[in-house]
Amino acid sequence: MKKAAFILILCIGLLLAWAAKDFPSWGDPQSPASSSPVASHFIANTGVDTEVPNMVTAVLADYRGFDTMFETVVVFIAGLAVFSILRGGPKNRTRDREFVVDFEPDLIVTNTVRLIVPVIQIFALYVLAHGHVSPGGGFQGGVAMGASFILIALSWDLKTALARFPIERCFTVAALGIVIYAGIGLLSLFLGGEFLDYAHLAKIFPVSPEMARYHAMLGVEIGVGFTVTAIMFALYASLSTDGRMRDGL
Amino acid sequence: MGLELFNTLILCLLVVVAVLSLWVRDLVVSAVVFAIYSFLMCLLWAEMGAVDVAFTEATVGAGVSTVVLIATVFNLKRKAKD
Amino acid sequence: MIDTLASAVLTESANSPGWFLVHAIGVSMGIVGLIFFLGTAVGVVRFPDFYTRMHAAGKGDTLSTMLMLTGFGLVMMEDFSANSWLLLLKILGIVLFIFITTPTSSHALMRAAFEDDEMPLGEEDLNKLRKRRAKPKSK
Amino acid sequence: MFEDGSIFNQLLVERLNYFIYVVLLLIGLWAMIAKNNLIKKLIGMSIFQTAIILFYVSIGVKEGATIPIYLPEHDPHGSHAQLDSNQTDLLSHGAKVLEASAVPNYTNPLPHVLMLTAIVVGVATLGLALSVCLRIYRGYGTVEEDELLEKLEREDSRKAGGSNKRRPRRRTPANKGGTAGQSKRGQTTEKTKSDKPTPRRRQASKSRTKTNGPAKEQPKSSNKENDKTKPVKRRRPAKKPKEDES
Repeated sequence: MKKAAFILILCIGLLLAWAAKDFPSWGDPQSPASSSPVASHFIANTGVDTEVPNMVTAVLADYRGFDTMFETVVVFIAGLAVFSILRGGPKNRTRDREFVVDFEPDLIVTNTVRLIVPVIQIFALYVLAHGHVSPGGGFQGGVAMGASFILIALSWDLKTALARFPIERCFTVAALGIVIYAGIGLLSLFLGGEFLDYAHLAKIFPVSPEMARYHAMLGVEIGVGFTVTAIMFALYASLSTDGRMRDGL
Repeated sequence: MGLELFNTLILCLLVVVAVLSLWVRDLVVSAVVFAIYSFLMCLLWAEMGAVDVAFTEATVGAGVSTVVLIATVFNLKRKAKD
Repeated sequence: MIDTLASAVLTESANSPGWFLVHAIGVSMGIVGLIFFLGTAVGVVRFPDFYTRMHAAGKGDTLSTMLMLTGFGLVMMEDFSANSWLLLLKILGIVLFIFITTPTSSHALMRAAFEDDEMPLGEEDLNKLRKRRAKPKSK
Repeated sequence: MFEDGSIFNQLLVERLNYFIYVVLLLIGLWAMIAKNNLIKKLIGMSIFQTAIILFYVSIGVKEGATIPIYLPEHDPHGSHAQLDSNQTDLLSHGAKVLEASAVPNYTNPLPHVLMLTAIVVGVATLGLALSVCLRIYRGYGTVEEDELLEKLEREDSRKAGGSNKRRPRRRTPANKGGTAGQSKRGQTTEKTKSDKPTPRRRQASKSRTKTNGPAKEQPKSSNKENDKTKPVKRRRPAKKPKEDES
């Protein structure tokens, strides 16, 4: 088995290296991917269309908004699947754990966490809201926000973190994020445009169509942030307790 | 030239770390080495100009996925056979 | 390599001679931080047991990271405009964050080892270790 | 060896990113095929994924280009320029499309966008795969592939062929407990007493030998004789859990 795998991989490697010889050399501005009209259009027109300086955010939330919406749905469904896979099954689990965690929360660690968790959460909100002009956005801010709850669970106990953010509320918040995202898309659909065509939101808000796209992107990122926050914490809570939601790491 | 040297160094280190994370028998060590791998990837992308991807990798790859891996190994056997 | 670095700093700060001192302090802080970091790395490899290793890692890591970041902030200062001050403030925020979190993480690691009944090496263990290390050399 | 046009120059100097992408992809693929442990396979899957992301991001790099965020002089919104100095005319003049000569100054943002979502979806799928691993471990007690295949084969042969020994016997106590009703806990009848403890004792002994095997936990496993009732982990709840963030 291993020998067969090795030979197979050697063959694939030779093929791929042979193909890699024909790639454009590294950093070539005239390579097909870089000189394609789509990428050039994004670079040239993002500022005029949406007034967002960060092109990645603009392409992510506006031009390719449909893609991002269903990526968010994928994250949501994955979290839901992890929860429901681990929840059921035989009630008597005889397998013992390898690790025995046997001490109470440490004073120094809990006090430090008490100090830095608000900072982390404010930073996560900053990353989410400032993603238009600097690196960042819904995914990064959401993951940082979820990490703050994971930090609470690691330093105290899973019960403490679940008291703040119960697992049912996790999925409510995650679904709420998708509803926000799809709701903004549907709103622009009802206002006469197409789905996720934010420029038509200018008909009900007192801004120009470009600024309407700018602010709708912020709303969309907030939806993504909700979903990712909740799902990251739900992933951790499910996996660390084997679905029992107690006796966690 | 300086950046190219940096690039080359990180790329060579990436292969070493990837092999190491599969070589180690202890799964916790494997997860931690995988976090190092993710962090090197994050450096590489920051150097290539993909700042958003670097940020995402720093939060997701080096942060959450390590925690998730260790939380899973916590419920499994720690030693792997190979 | 240090020559090129110093010459780069010199040529850059020749345009604004008042900043030479600040840049020199920044670069020297960075170099001192790198030396401390080298000490950390050597200590982690060379020390015999977990506690001494964590001692090297925790102290050197905190100090060298703080020194390097502060030096970086000083080098990046170009004038007294709002942008420069903002950048310095952000870097000092990171320094403060590291100053709080790194000792805590090394404390948590130490405590986990202590709860796991990891014992520090005593005098006899060290002697044994020395003997075991000396043997292959004599052969 | 490294002169222009040779294969070494083409692969290892000019296209080192692509070469390393191939190497990482092969490492990941090899781990997915040949590694025995399922967690190792998943780490290999993640390496495979990052290799593909490396390929995509390497495509978008341009020599001498900056990150895909508008420089202040190109920024139509002017938020950066406003901080820099007090030129307010940037705000007043109308937005205009970036001219074609300035386009190569920026890295291609399209691969970044594709890969940014791929990373987050990657961690979600990694979590899903890990949960399946946990479920496998709960059912079969192992995540090693060869042991798993062995157990599956044994179960298949038992299910298909002759002696249906273990599964029915394991199931009968539960059925009897269900049908015989409430006498399960109070007075144990003769049948259940003879029938019931056997599987449970066997399971308990199996688990005990398994956990005491690694011999690292010898001091702690002394009180594991009655761990049916006690949870494995005893960690006191936090002192004041409510006061933290208020």
